Amino acid sequence: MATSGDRLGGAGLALVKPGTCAGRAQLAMRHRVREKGRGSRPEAGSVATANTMDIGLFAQYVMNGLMLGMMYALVAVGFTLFFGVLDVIKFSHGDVLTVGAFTALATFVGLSRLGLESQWFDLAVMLGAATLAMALLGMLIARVLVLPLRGAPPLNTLLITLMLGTVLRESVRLFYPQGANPKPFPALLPRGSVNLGDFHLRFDNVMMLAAGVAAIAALQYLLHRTKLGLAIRAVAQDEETARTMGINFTAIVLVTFAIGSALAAFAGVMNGLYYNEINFGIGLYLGVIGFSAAIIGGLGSIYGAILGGFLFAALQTVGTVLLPFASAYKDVFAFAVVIALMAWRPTGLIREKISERV
Amino acid sequence: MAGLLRIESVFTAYDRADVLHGVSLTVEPGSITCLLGANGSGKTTLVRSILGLTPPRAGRIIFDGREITALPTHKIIAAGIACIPEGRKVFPKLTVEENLRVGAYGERSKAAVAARMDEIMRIFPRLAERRAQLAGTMSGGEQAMVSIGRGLMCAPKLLLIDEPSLGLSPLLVKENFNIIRHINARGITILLVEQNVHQTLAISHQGYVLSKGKVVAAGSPDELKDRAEVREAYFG
Amino acid sequence: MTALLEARGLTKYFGGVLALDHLDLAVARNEIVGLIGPNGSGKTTFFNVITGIYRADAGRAIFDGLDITAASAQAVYRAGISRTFQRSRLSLPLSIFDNIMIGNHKHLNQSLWFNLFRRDDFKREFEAGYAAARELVDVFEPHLADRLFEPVAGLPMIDRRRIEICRALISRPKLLLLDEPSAGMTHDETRALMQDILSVRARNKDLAIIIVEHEMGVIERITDRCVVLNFGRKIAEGPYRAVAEDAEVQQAYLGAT
Amino acid sequence: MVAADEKRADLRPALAALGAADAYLIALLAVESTAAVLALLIAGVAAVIVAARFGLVGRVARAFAAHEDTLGLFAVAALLVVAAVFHSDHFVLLLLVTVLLYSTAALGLNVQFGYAGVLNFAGASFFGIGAYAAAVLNTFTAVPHLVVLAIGGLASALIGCLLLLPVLRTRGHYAAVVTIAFALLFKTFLEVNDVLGGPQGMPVPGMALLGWSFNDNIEIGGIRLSFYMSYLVASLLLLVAAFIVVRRLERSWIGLNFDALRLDETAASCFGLDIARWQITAFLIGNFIIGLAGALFGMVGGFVAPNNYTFADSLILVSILLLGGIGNPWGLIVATFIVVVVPEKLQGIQEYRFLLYALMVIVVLLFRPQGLLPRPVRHYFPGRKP
Repeated sequence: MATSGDRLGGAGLALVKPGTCAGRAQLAMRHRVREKGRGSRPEAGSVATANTMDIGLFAQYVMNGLMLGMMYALVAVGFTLFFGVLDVIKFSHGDVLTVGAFTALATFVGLSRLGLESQWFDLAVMLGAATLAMALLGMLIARVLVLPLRGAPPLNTLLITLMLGTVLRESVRLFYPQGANPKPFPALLPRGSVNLGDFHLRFDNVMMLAAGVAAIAALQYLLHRTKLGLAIRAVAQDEETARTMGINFTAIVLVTFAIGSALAAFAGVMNGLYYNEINFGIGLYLGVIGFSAAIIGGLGSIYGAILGGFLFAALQTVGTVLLPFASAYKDVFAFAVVIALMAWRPTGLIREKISERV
Repeated sequence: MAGLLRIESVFTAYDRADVLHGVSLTVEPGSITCLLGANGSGKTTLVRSILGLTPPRAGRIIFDGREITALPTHKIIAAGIACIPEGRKVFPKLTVEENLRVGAYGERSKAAVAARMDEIMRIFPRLAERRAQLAGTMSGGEQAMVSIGRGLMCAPKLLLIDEPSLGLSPLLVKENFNIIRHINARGITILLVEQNVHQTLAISHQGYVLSKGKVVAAGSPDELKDRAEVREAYFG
Repeated sequence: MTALLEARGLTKYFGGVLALDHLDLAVARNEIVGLIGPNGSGKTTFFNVITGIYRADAGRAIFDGLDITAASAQAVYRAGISRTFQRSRLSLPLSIFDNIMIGNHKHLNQSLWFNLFRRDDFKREFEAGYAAARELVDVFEPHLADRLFEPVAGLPMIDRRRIEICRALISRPKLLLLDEPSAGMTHDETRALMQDILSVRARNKDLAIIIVEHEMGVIERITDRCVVLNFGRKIAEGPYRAVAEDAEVQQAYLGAT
Repeated sequence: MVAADEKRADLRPALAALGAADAYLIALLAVESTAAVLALLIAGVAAVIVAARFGLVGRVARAFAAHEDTLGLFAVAALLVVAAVFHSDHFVLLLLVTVLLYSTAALGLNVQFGYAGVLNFAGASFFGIGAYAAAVLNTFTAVPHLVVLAIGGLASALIGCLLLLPVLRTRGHYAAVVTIAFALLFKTFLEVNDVLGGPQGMPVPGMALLGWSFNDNIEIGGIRLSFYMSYLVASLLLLVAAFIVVRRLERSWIGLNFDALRLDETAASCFGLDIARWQITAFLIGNFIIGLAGALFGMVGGFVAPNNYTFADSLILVSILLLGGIGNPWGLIVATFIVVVVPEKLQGIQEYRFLLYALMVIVVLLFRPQGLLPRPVRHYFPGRKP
């Protein structure tokens, strides 16, 4: 998770030679804080140091991979929803996740101060506050930054939302109390586990996986069984015809952004519960992976996004297993496979039929 | 003249070039009014102007006594206009039933939607057989049925039909025109935009001929049938 | 070898839709052929198959003795076919001159060394290109001849369409494919445009043209022969007057009586 | 063509603008307090807006278009004046060197993205490849340092070849992912690879030319110059060379090919353009220039570390392009000044500078989506009479 602490900015100005010249320049420029990847995080590989591979260990890998994959998939689904209705990439998506996680944390702190310490109640309120707040934020972003730029080159939208991501990230770092430091996230789920040989099936992990599946199932239900979902799918397939059916295009776009952003908040809370820690950089990393996952799956396809998310997690896990002596290379491996996949299937694994009118 | 739809000297530009140069026409309630013209005469642009997809640069469009010129598309539809677009434009990855439901998007009553759905299925038994099929996998003729059915789902006062015969075989065209007449007989006013002159005039009450963005002839079908402008609009 | 372009049995499917149905079409050298038919009858698809944008599903196309059935768009252009597009496809931020020179690609030295370091030679080639472009613009749009370095985006649609024809002509093709060149023009503007096309051809005797056009007055005046398509099939062929009287053509356009 | 002659004659607005910019830059670099910096920044923005109101900006732009060579010389002189004023100030000179080399790298990116439309979100990675090449070669070999620079460029272009196939096959957002993945892969690779120093990076021995070490301070007639002055001159030469090459490229048939394929691939291929060939050309030339700048930057900094070549740094390069006005080399130099100098001068409110910087980019993109200096239409030989 090396990227987690990177900040936009700080350009190459830190490239000062230490020691060669101890001027005021050096002092000023080396002020840049270097956030390093946090070793305390349980990663897919950290459970295994043994050379032998037994069933229990294998199950552990699978479980960790599934957890990662679920988070990636939830983020990727957002990207693909936005792209579906508006053909744009909203790159601040990952940082919306961060803000969502911090909103949940702030809610928890607030509840504790009020003396409300029932864990299920806390969790429900936290989740509700985070998803609701992020849904509103998502709508605001769509209204103010994304919709007005419809006529501009796609790259402008990409860059403007990237910059917005920086604004969100920096705001968390600067304005959340001690936001620059990693924050402990409360462990609100039951901590017990069932031990099956080397494999510890943790209840909280199972519950989170189940919640993720439920969220995706709820999204599927919304998209395929409700009138709103019908409108979203119609807009995604043919915006203009959808409008001539009386669908308020702008409203549908806003609702879609709300849904996607709420899912990101959900993933953010899940991330906090899984690692018991959040920092202002988590969203950047998850956002980039979620975007890659949505792309390798094939933009615009929900199934593609889910497939892409789990595929990416699988690649990281396989990278850990295949490179036992250098599991640090797992991200190198995963991204190299992403690049290779793009060469093989330039429009993603689940192909949208694209035909150009000449 | 009252008219259900009145278009008053509309100018519409597309990419800095005027496509419509002051078009005026009236659609009487209960009628089938047709708009004839060769390719490129501006028919589709007029439909887009009415629907608010390409708002006019000048002129007024009045529907049911209310100006709709600058309204967003969904409000124009809500006012009681439905559209069967050129090329049918079914949603390819929605099922037949879902396509029809999108057509009734503005209708709040579930019972009304269900009733209309049943009615459409009666008109097009073929759609009833294929309720759950993805519309994109159907034949051109079946897609035409989906598109017409979808247009009827919101129980419009005015139905705009843009080139229903486009790309269809003569047999299907004939069938489609029968259906259009049938729809009209049930009290829905129709503005039929077509290039197929003879069959269109055969079912219309009133007609306009468009050429190079202007109305060059107007009148009853019998008057139009033998007018030189009609032939000229097509064969120069 | 009489025909310049000979297409035999060209067939193209889009999904289940038959866009071109065993189309036979021949164009002689220096001939102007009108390609007409209702919307969606396969005219533009024919252009796209010939110019290598789409690959034909069956059939063959021979151009000037060369089999271009499976040729790339680049190869088709090099063989001597150039075209305009139904929806104008100029590069709007670029100047008039730039747009026209894109059409002259095969006559320009593309070596990196030449372009970067032999600037004197480059200047000579540039001046020759400028003179040629100016000459063409002088025919089609004399009022723009001194304004070749203005961006195309600032021009009205009518001017853009004419620039597009200049772009297609600058490489001195043997066959020019015009896809609705007069769309969006008034009758007078259309007439003037056709006059210009004829005057270019009067100077360049080797130029054959296939023109897709809805305005039949144009077709009648400038074509030697017409081919009428419906549902991707050829339903009539001959001089305009004859095909316009043809019952099947009448029915395709006006519908059954 | 009276108007044209008038335009040709009038160099003065551009010279005045250069002079004003020079004075402004010196003032900005000289002031220390955050309040003064903020006041100067606001005054600068106001001055530009007022000048634009009165059509002065347009006249300057026209003068630059017609007299680029002359004004280019003046611009070089203006920069040397700034350098002379701060001749012993390491901080300012390093800042200027950074601007020059970032501008050079942005020029490379401009060829790829501004002209040919080939997305590259890994600019900083290719910059880093140049720097790491310099680090390895200067540490372990005796290759002459000028050759090292060239090898830095070549290494960057060569490693870029690994991405050619996916870059050529993908479009739009799909293409973005290829280079984003590469940027992340590259940084992670550096971090976990101990041979190249791991997360701590490795030192880069300074540049030496004909026995003269760039890392020594210079004494001329009793005046002591910062050692960064040598690097400044070298960076300036590199930027000027890159500028000339990129300009010539733009004003040639190849530049035309790039534009044609960026704007409409289908139309371009209908006029004989080999899309892949020109995309490869642009990608390789761009990476070469970026790598070249990176190699020199590595030597200037004396140190390379993975954290300096992150995805975030690549985004800075891209935002320089968009801020300056895609495709306009002058614009990107101006934008580099803003992007590099402003955050450094805002050390006083250092915590907030990235936030402010991001907000600034958003504001510019919302209200001036074409960038500060939009690219003018191409003139192959500026000033040539029609």
